[in-house]
Amino acid sequence: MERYVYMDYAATTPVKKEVLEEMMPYFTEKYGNPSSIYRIGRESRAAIDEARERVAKIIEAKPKEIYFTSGGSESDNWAIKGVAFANRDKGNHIITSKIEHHAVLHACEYLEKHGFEVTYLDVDEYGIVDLEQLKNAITDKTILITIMFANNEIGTIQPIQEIGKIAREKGVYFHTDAVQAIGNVEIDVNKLNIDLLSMSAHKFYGPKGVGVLYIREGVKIHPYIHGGAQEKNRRAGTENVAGIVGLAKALELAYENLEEHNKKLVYLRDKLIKEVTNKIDYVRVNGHPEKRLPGNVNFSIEFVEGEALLLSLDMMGIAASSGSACTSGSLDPSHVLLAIGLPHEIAHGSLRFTLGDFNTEEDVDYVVESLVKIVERLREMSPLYENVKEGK
Amino acid sequence: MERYVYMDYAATTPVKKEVLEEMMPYFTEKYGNPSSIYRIGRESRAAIDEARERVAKIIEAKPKEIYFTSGGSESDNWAIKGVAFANRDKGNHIITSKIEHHAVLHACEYLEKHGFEVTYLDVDEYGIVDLEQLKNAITDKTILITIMFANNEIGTIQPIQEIGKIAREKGVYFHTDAVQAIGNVEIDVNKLNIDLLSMSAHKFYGPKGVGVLYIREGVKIHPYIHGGAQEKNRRAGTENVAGIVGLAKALELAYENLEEHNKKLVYLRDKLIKEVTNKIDYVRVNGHPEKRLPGNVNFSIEFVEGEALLLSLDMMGIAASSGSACTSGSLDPSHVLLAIGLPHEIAHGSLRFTLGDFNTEEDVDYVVESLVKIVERLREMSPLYENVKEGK
Amino acid sequence: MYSEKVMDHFMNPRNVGEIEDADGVGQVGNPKCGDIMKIYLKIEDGIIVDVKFKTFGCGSAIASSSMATELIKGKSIEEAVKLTNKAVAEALDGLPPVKMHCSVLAEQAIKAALLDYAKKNNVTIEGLEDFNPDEDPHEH
Amino acid sequence: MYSEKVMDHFMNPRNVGEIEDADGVGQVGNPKCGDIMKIYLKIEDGIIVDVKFKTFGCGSAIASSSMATELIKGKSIEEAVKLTNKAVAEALDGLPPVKMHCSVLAEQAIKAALLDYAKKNNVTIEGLEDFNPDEDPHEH
Ligand SMILES: Cc1ncc(COP(=O)(O)O)c(C=O)c1O
Ligand SMILES: Cc1ncc(COP(=O)(O)O)c(C=O)c1O
Repeated sequence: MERYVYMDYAATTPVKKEVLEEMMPYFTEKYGNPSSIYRIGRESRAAIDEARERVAKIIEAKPKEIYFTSGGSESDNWAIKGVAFANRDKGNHIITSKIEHHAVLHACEYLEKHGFEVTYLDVDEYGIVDLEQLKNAITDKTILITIMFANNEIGTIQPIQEIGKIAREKGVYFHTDAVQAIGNVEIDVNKLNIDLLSMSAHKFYGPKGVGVLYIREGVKIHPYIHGGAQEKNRRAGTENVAGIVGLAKALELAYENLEEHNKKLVYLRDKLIKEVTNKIDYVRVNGHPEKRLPGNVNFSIEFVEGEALLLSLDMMGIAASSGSACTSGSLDPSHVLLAIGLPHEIAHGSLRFTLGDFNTEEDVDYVVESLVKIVERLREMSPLYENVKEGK
Repeated sequence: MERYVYMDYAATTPVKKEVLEEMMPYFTEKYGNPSSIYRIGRESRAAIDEARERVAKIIEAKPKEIYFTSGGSESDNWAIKGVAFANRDKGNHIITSKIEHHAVLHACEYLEKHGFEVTYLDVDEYGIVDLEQLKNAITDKTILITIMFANNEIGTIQPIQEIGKIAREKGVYFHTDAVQAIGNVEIDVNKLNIDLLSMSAHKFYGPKGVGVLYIREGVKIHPYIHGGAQEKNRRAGTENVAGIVGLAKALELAYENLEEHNKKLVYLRDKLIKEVTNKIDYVRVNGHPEKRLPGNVNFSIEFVEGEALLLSLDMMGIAASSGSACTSGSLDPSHVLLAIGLPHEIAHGSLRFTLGDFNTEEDVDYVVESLVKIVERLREMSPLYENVKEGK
Repeated sequence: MYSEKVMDHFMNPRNVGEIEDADGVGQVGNPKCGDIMKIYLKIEDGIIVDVKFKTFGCGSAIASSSMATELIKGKSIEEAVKLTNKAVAEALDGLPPVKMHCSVLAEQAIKAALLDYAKKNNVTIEGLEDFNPDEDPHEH
Repeated sequence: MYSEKVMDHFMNPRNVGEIEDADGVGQVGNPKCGDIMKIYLKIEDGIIVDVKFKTFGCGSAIASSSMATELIKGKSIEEAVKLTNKAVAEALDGLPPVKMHCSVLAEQAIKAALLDYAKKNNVTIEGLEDFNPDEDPHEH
């Protein structure tokens, strides 16, 4: 394999060199337990405190509102279940959307089995939640609204400020899963009225297995992992010091270069969209035309199946992803694609490219060129395409 | 500071060079998401599967019984709450001991607020649970027995095989927090009748923030972190691939050299105990004389306070720990030391040294020499010692 | 994830295409489920002298179609009707558990084509009595 | 965790010891709580001419004792009785929140010693009216 083009940055990212460099000492020399009072313990504690400040600064939070977790899924679970159980006396109703990540949806489903009621808001064809429906859904039993900042599949960015405003006005906590947005969008938790926010380092060139839950001061929430007094008694477990330092560094780097990064990604993204839609017929672009993540491209390529596309791309050294049922082992294609109204058969042919910092214009050219050939080959095999050609 | 002697291996360990080397590629080149179907995704998946096999082999489990978590605390929380809620129809009674780690105790206390009943077994002066009391505590509502393999403070090793046998005979699940035992003791989950077992990599020269929950096939347990289909749908979240690979390598290294490692630690431990008790009066050794972890030494040094000891040791470049209230910010000294019957004033003067692979005989000499001076200095300041000298 | 055989048959599928004057044509699957297989048979004196397929589906669906056509090419109707999904999967050096239904689909597509042949020629083929081409292999 | 001042006063505590013929001795704290402070005062003409302490306790307890004795040495009784725990903590460049009770203990130990002096000499000291040496500083 000569060329390797990674275009699945929404799945995960490599750890940047500068990030790894900052992490390294914490594996070997600076290995002290942050709860220990001797020198190397205090050094670890200081590293975590500093990381907390660095993270807080980026989202305009206070350092004490930043809690380190094991990743986006834990942050989502903690936010949702932690708020739910801590506010049960106030109410048992939660509002979310149909296109959330499974970490949110399955946490909500779990709560439904434990006496909570959940409203799953619809989205329009671009994947944007209906603010009127949201307003109408709120009752005096509503304790939490959890709506993702940007969608992982179709890249659609929600009207977070408006959602935050509605939540604040009604006195309901607002959590947002910002796992895909962080590192791509400016986020000010105060301007946006966000009460809780999830992130995951491996989505922004940090290590896997470390994340953040931002919890606004005063929010009533239970701890989720009980035990030692770490994270101000709210999240037990010896801290992943190297990971936490890496997360902070990666986040800083992301926001140092945000404008440049976004300009480049938008350029490559739009080029990819333009060329693919020009050169391949029966292709549609999913998600919102403007309100979308800079690196996200989501196609539906009719008459071919997503996994077959991915395997073929892989053979040509291209890494991408699909919302096809076949890639997940389930029978149904992505709940997100179905929620925006795609028929099953079209959802099966979905193909997601997510661009990142290491992509080049040549990468895009190579992907376009390869994809044209692959689609041609697969459509030749496809009984559905044959029907179309014959006008059936 | 010329000399640095780390003797707090039970708090955490440095990552071994060989371990870090195996981890490194997974940060940068082999960064694929294990759920992705293209090459670098499959490589990550393969690395995790291999790690699972390596871990399973060491404790005589099946690979599919190994679940990776974010550490010991998550494993304990998952085991206890996951089994409790999944078996609520069968019963609501859990048995544990008074000397468990807080991750176990606080998880149990949380369950007490949610309709469960918990029996906290007493321990004898050496920290060993009373098997008769255990047998008598079991009712037809008992669904889980959770007793730690070895204690983190006093190093006492429980009669795990007998506990497992009792649990099996009564048809009750048996979880053991083996965070301190793993890497120091041979563990065969079948021989010992263990149904669930927690470990944490940073206690055996692996990285912080990654652990294992062993779940015997057939055990009814709920997932704890909901979301993606990782870990056979039982533990969501993008896997900490580097951490998981590091955990497996570290575990292998530990068991490759177990005998040698233990022989050395026992020698150093016994030397430390002998010299300190010879050279300092009014010292007692806590924990069991034989049934104890090879590297654990726990003293109570009368008339001085633990934190003052630690600070003084730190000034001489020695890292140790204490069960004194002052090191934890709470008012009460360690619940473990109180449970074995130490009076508060003696518990406050507790001092734990835990030896590890990088300690030498010179380290022990240096610690003894330093400790003698420190105790002398602190006792000179102590109004309690003055009373003793004067025979009050 | 996939064996080399599967990848080979996916990337270089044998017998792709149509047979204009096929003696039997069978189609199974459903675009909603993400897979459709269509098999064309040319049969002379009870022998499958040619076979072609078209498949919309994932890698293992295409590989299963390709392998299944290879396995029955040149064989008698009696042999072809006995082809099991297990045989297809085994010939591919195995399929992941979640993908076994693809081999079921291939078995059914062949049976559907044979049934079509039987109907057109007004014969009965032993082993097809209980076969229902509309059954959903995902339920297996 | 601790300021340099705290560490300095912990490692090199000033005024450690006893005064044989002390004019006032005060002891506060409880070994069960892990800290006891004992203060000895030598008072001449209403001036604290000498002060010594013995402390069983953590680093900040020892540092607080040392600092407190420094702060009252050479001062009048009136000044000494006004010494607050805040002043002790500030002089140490601050104490961690969970350790503030150590400075309270130091304040109380001095007050207890002054009270002892007052009782022995049958005088009253303004500012000690409400002082109860047995109050637990941990409750603060
Ligand atoms: C016995 C025991 N259980 C559980 C834990 C928790 O492990 P971790 O801090 O890795 O979450 C520890 C260590 O802190 C421990 O010693
Ligand atoms: C939107 C969103 N939320 C949550 C997650 C879960 O994050 P993690 O896999 O790090 O637990 C992801 C990524 O997988 C995501 O894209």
